[in-house]
Amino acid sequence: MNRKNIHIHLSEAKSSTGSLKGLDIQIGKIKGEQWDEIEGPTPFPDHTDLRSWDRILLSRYKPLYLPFCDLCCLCTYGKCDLSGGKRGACGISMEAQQSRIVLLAACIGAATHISHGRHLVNHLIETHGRNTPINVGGTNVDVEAPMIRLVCGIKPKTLADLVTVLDYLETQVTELLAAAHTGQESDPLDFESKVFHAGMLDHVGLELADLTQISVFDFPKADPEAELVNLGLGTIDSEKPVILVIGHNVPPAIDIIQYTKEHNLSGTIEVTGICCTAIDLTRYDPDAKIVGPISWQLRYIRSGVPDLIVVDEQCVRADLLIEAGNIQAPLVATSSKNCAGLVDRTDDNPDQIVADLISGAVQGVLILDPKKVGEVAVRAAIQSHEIRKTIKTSKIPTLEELIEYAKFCSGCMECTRACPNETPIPDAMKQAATGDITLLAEIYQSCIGCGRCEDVCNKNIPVHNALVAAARDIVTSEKYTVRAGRGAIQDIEIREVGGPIVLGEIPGIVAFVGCANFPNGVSEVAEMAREFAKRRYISVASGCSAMAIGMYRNEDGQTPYEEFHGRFDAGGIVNVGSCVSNAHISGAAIKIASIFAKRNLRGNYEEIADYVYNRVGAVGIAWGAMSQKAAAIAAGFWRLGIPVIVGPHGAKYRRMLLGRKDNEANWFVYDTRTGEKVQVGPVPEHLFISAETKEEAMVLIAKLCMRPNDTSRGRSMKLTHYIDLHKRLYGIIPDDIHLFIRSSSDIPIMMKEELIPILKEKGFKDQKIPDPTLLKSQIRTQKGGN
Amino acid sequence: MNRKNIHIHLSEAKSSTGSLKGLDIQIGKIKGEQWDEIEGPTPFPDHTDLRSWDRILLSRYKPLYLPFCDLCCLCTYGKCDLSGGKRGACGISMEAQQSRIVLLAACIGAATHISHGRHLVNHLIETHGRNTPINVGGTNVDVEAPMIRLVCGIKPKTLADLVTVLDYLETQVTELLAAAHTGQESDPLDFESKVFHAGMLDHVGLELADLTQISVFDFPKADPEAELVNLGLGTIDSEKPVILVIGHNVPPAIDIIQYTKEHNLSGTIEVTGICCTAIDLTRYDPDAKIVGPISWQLRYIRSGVPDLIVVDEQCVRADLLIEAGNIQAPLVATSSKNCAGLVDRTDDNPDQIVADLISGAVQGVLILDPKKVGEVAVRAAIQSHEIRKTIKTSKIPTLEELIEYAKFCSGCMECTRACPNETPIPDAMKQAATGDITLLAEIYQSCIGCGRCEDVCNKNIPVHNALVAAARDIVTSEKYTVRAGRGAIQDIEIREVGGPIVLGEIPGIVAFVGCANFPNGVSEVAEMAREFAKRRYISVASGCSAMAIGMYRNEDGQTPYEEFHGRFDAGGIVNVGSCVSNAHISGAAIKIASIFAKRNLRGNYEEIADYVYNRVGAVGIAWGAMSQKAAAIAAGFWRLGIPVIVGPHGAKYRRMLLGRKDNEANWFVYDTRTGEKVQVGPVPEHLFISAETKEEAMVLIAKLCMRPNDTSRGRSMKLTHYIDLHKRLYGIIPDDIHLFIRSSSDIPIMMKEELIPILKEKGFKDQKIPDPTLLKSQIRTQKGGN
Amino acid sequence: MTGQDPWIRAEMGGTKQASIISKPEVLSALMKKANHPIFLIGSESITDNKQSDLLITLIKNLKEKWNVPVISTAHITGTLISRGLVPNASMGSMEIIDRLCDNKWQGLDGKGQYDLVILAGFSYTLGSLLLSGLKQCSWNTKKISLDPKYHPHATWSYGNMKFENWQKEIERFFDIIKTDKKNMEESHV
Amino acid sequence: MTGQDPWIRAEMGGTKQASIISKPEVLSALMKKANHPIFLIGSESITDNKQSDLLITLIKNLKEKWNVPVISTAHITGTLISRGLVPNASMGSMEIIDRLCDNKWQGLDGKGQYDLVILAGFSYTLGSLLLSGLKQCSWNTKKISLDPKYHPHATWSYGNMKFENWQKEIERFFDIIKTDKKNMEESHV
Repeated sequence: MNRKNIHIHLSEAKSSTGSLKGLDIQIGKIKGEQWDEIEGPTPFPDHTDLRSWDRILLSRYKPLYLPFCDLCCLCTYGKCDLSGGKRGACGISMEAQQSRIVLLAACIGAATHISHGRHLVNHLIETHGRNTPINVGGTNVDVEAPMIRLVCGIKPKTLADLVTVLDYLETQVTELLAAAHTGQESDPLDFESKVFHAGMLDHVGLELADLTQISVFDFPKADPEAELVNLGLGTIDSEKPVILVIGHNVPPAIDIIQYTKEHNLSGTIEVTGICCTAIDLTRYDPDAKIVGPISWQLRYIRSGVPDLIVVDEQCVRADLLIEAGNIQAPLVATSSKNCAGLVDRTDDNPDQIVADLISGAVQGVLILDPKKVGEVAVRAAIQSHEIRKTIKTSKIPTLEELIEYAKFCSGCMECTRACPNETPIPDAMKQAATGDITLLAEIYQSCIGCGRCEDVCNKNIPVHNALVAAARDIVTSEKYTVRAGRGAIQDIEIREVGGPIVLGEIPGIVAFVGCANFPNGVSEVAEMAREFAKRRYISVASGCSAMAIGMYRNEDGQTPYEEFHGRFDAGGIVNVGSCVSNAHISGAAIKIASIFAKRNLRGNYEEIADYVYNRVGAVGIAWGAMSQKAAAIAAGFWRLGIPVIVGPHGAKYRRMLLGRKDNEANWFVYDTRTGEKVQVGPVPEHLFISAETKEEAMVLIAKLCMRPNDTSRGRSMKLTHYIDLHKRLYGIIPDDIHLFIRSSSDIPIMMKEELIPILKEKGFKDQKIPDPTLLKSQIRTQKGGN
Repeated sequence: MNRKNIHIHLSEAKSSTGSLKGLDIQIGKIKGEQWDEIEGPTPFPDHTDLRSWDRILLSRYKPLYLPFCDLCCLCTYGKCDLSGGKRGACGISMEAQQSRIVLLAACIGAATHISHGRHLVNHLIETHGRNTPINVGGTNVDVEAPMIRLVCGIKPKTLADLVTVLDYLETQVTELLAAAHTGQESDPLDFESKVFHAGMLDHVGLELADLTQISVFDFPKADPEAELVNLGLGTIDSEKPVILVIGHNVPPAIDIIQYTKEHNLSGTIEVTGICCTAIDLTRYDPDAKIVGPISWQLRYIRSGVPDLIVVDEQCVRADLLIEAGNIQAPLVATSSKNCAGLVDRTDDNPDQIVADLISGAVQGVLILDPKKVGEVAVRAAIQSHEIRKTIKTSKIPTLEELIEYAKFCSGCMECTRACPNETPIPDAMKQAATGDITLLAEIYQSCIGCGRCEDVCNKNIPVHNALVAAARDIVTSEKYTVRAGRGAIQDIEIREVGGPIVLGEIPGIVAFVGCANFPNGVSEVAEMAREFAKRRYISVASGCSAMAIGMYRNEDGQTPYEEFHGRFDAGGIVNVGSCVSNAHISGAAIKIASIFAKRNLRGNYEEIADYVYNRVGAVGIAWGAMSQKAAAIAAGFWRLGIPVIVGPHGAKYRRMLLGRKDNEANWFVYDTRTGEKVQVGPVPEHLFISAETKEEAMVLIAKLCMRPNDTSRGRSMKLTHYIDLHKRLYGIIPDDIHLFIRSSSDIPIMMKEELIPILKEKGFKDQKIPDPTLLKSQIRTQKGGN
Repeated sequence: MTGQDPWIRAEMGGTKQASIISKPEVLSALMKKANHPIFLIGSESITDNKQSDLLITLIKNLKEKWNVPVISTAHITGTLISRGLVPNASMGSMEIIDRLCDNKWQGLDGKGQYDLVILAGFSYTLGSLLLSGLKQCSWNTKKISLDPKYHPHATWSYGNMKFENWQKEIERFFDIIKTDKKNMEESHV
Repeated sequence: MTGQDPWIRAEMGGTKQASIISKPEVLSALMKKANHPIFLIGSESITDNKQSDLLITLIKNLKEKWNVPVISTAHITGTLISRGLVPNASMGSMEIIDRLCDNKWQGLDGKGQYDLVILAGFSYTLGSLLLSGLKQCSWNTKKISLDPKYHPHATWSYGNMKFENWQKEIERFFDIIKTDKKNMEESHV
């Protein structure tokens, strides 16, 4: 536990109290007396401090491993074949190896966000000062940092306070990563427990990063009415110089806007973005334009529209320098994590850098100073635009060229075999060769833009470009809106929905998170979000999923953000922001415990997670998640007892956490009032599961929103949605409803006739509804005992 | 750069100077005025601060990638086939992917050591106080922390000062790990530069950890005459209760010794150890016994000798709980990194824990308090010994049983195909079935104890046990000595050898490091170390390699530690200690620059690395390295310009750093006196290379010790060894000597007749010897320029 | 050996790879040897592609002939019923694999764990992972993939085949089923 | 397909695996097609095992017949010379692979990069890595492994064979070399 900065003894500093206070903040100490909440048992926890909680969850939700291959290749003892019960040279089993890989992924993911947070905090302390106050919602948000309060047991007031949090996070990530070293840990569940810890740290890191940027850049502050911003390739005016920003770290992009403002260039330049930098930029300037999610990189660049590309970190293609070169657009790399082999020009004169980029002396530069990036990018983009106007830079073939290309296709199937979605490209090419591009255009809709098809084509057909060419009409009509990321949820919103949620009367919170590796394009996420908003669940979204939801128009021409309200309330579609804004979703769950139920947050993880698990009907959907960051984010939800559903490709995370509804004995809680063990049924049934289709996912969402604490009224509402969706999407009534009906009052009134015969057949018996907990320590009659 | 704790403004703390001083130490600040050395350009560097130095090295030593497989399987976009120039779905190339995996390994390795350091510092601050002084050699060592001074630019005085260093290391490791996330970095050399950074951080972590334990536990303090301690299975008295400690974190083992001392049990209990915990324990108590290196785990446990096993972290088999169970020895896990699925009994009464272990109610426990481990281990071992005396616990078959087993062998070759060393087990079994166990016993000598043979045997023959049985006589005669780890090198030693080393008159420093995954058992390392000690190089050793060297007796019955002195001087064999003691080896190189050449260390990495690279003829040999830690340690040497040779299995690290002696233009330096570019030949030729045989390694060692700064006298001595070894081991004279002879005075006198004709044929011409540097900033005539 | 390469090329197998179902007699022999088989049918079995009809007929045949219970994964039960195939249960693909990994599971019929698992109708990627998971947790259970794409993680799999060839194979299998007599000698696999 | 499994079982190949040298004519055809071949011989060629003699004879034959330059890796040059084989150069295994990966390297003879690389006498593990490295950096160079253990990363490799069978194959190759006439029609590989 990293509390070194807090152990200052008054006797060692014989000075006035006034000056001591100042010093306290300076070194990261948060004074207890500013906060009257009692400190819980686990401020700044090591993973062993919460291991018993993890084991409670893991005894119910057991790992199912789906190895990516039979081998371990992590050390030079190997490679080792672990199949069929064999152990590696270090003694490791297949199960432990799989969970070790999950730990590695979760550590990388957490490190990515934490390092991003460290970068933001250091940079903004430098530019704005250590005492810059944290402000995420003014008077509307009193619980400003629920994750940090919960995990660290401190209440951060300024940027400087966040440094203590970062120190803790980095210590912990380093320790977890160390556990992935060859040898050592042998127990799969202990690896899983470490995964949960990484996930929890990740959410602290997410919160820290978003608090920082909201506070300093004055992003929407918990604003349900944040502006609608433009989204889609069709919204870009390519007559102007166009800058493309890609990645997850917004300061350089903000300094681009700043430079245009300071030099009266606002409105004369299109600043367009892909991925989270785009989202965060529109939180700063609603005139910036979001091109689309991560998978839009190749198609947009190859369109030739961007005159200059600024790339920062995280989800950015590793071949951007090549792609930028192909359309003669200079590239500016801005992150130490992604130096791209470029010469570091941070200390050079901007005039010289711009000249070198424009003359083609260099194809790209590395600039680690965001302010200088702002100047160089704008000036070079203006000049680049002038030059590029006169040359053809688009790589997208014309219809005639496309047909010629298609004629080359030999139908060898290599493209399909390389395509993550196994799209029938050869069939489409065959058709295209006859002049009919319908099927190719259809494939564009499920293309995730990876470009692997091109690498394997024996005939050197630019397959990806061909798809984009075929879908030209679709592409140019991509004009949508998305509500700018609002940030946190207001305390008052929590106060209003807390009751309906924990009683089950708002049937659930459904969080659409993660990226764009969907089996069927972005449309499925929009469809799901709308379905649940219409059913008066609270739909929440972030990152590329928030964009995906926006890429839809209803029969009235409205995007979902126009169709539904943005309040954290029944029937809303709430865009919290970028990936780091995911912390507001877990934060909202925590705030229900804190604000609505008045539980202490401070260093009190276990109790709060138990509360959320038993009472808050929230589910995460990472329909197209592909990265290590997504693994860490999911793990942070798991430890809070919030189930996560992934798409079919999510099975490649190699490990599910599944409950077994057929083992009735698993599904009990203690009644806090009596200590009695009460059977409550499989609610929620799973903690992490991959759904094969969106239909399966939708039914799972409805099902996994049930919680032991649901009132009969709440449960009957949740059951109505579950049964209704199951009937509609599966075509039959579910066979497990008897597990969720605790008494006849749980039965949805409109379904009574249909359900009662089934329940009778299944041998249904009345059960009482307890005040549920999994923690013996929460039983009131023996409070304090164990 | 993580310097947050240093920025305290006096104005903000209006108190007396006295109390301010106290506060300074409290928060990790190191007061500049205590140290009059000028601060160099890169205290607490980010990796981009040293990227240009890395690129200088990497432009000369280019990566050769040897992929372990064609695929990338790190995210759910994949798996992706990267062979034949194909790129992954994220755009990554095969080269970048390989270097990314190397980065991941180096991060895991560095994290392991840093986390170990954090654990030690936290624990010992708790038990001994924040102000515990750092003392690694009393008055003999003034430069107490060369790595920390060099990298961080601070001079640590107490344990508390090390906390600032840890914060920095963890921040940096987290950032590097983040760069391994899917997407982002595209340039292989930028990944490699990050690998170098991870290596540098690793050495800081190593130094910090060893400084801490030397200071607090009063280990030998830079003592060339540290005691000789017992090594080998044959040295153990199994009539006494035997405790086995395994791992890398010594506090629990020390508390075992402490407990026996406090309870008058000294001498009645055998405390035996494997791996670095064993080494560090003998630094504390020379009566403890080292069983052997990492690969001795299975054979020793299965012998049935240990009555109780205490396991901490790092290189410990992941199946110890099973192995311990098989011999009915209780197991105590002591590290959060390795919880082994055991119940955490840290807060329980020792009586109850001992009772549970002895009754068999539990097979093992997790105890995170070293002191409690000490008590439980000793008490349980005594009782366990009593019980185990009466039962057969050895798993090693008798000769008769062995022959029976051997008869089952069908010669299917699966064991050979699973063996990392491809040993001819079926041939040996065939022979053994006839009663002749010679070949089996021979295989024991090259067995690395992984046990994979047993998993694949179709006939369920306990193959590993059979090898040990066949080698029973060898095993029981394993009685050797090793000098206890001495820790740092004294300043005076450096002062004395500095000149001879940088002039080349001591022909080199050869460091044998890393673990026991050798192709031909431990004997090869001993052979190499003796060869170079006899040739009056300085042989240095650490960890399992230090043990391996001890496992040899010369014709006079002496072990190498008895045969050779332990001073850091020509002809010595110097055991610095455990893995973390490796920092004393890099530290010694740095101290030559500091103490002998009086260069400033403080935050002055680039200049010092340039000094070491051009002047200090040091080479690392990690003959059996297998882990991520070894990768990090090697990387730390690379950044200092110290080449590392690995054994043939080391090629599985997937990436070499090779120079090309045939490209003459590559091999220049600047003469600091004139700025002139001078050709100096390929010295050293490679930075990282796998040798196929020990003979190749020995010739490489001699060759890679050459440096541009060698005087003619020094160079001729180095050449003598190189040519002599080449002739003896290769059977021919090397074909590249002309590249190393700069003038006729470089020619070894005794070889003149032989060499001059060759040189004439090759067209040799005189070159001058510069005052070498690779840094333009070091050129005196334009000092300060670039 | 193109037919025996993993369909998605990066899907490497392991040290043990599926044997090829070289002729319908193999399939028939495998079915006869099984004591307790089960069939998992995935969501692609109802997509519009030309394999669907044949697959559904195949499953019906197996069900009728050997009384193989069928579990439909995902959301397809209703559609299957409407096409004349009534699955014995509907369960998520992860849920059923999880149960097949539990040696205490008593099966749909209470008769204990299954010894033969047949899969068809899954996307190749998901199918691979399901087979890999099964292989890992239940090494000795026989796993058959019936899709015309080679699945190295199965015990037996069709090679990569064109639809037409696969169709012929399956139709020949129907013939065998029809002409099969109870007293016919068991062919050996 | 035991003969075509990687010898060390965990040594998975990739999406492209070595073709098997099914008969000595294949080898002979490969040699004839090569414009600029080179032979790398590893340290195991001089160990005591029974393959050594045959391997050295084989290399001598290749050297004599097609003037294939030979590079000995590790420390074995002296021993080879004493056994009548004078290598054209001695170089570390890493050093030679590094040069073979450099398309600017002019070769030992100054005639440019090689188009066929033959390996033998390496431990299986090291051989695999050398072949993998070569495959990666020089996809189009032909790589032949002559050891009797299947190497998936090569372009052509012997399958896993017993010594006796391998010996027969190699001896048949000697016969072909001897009887081979300059005007003999080239066999096609």
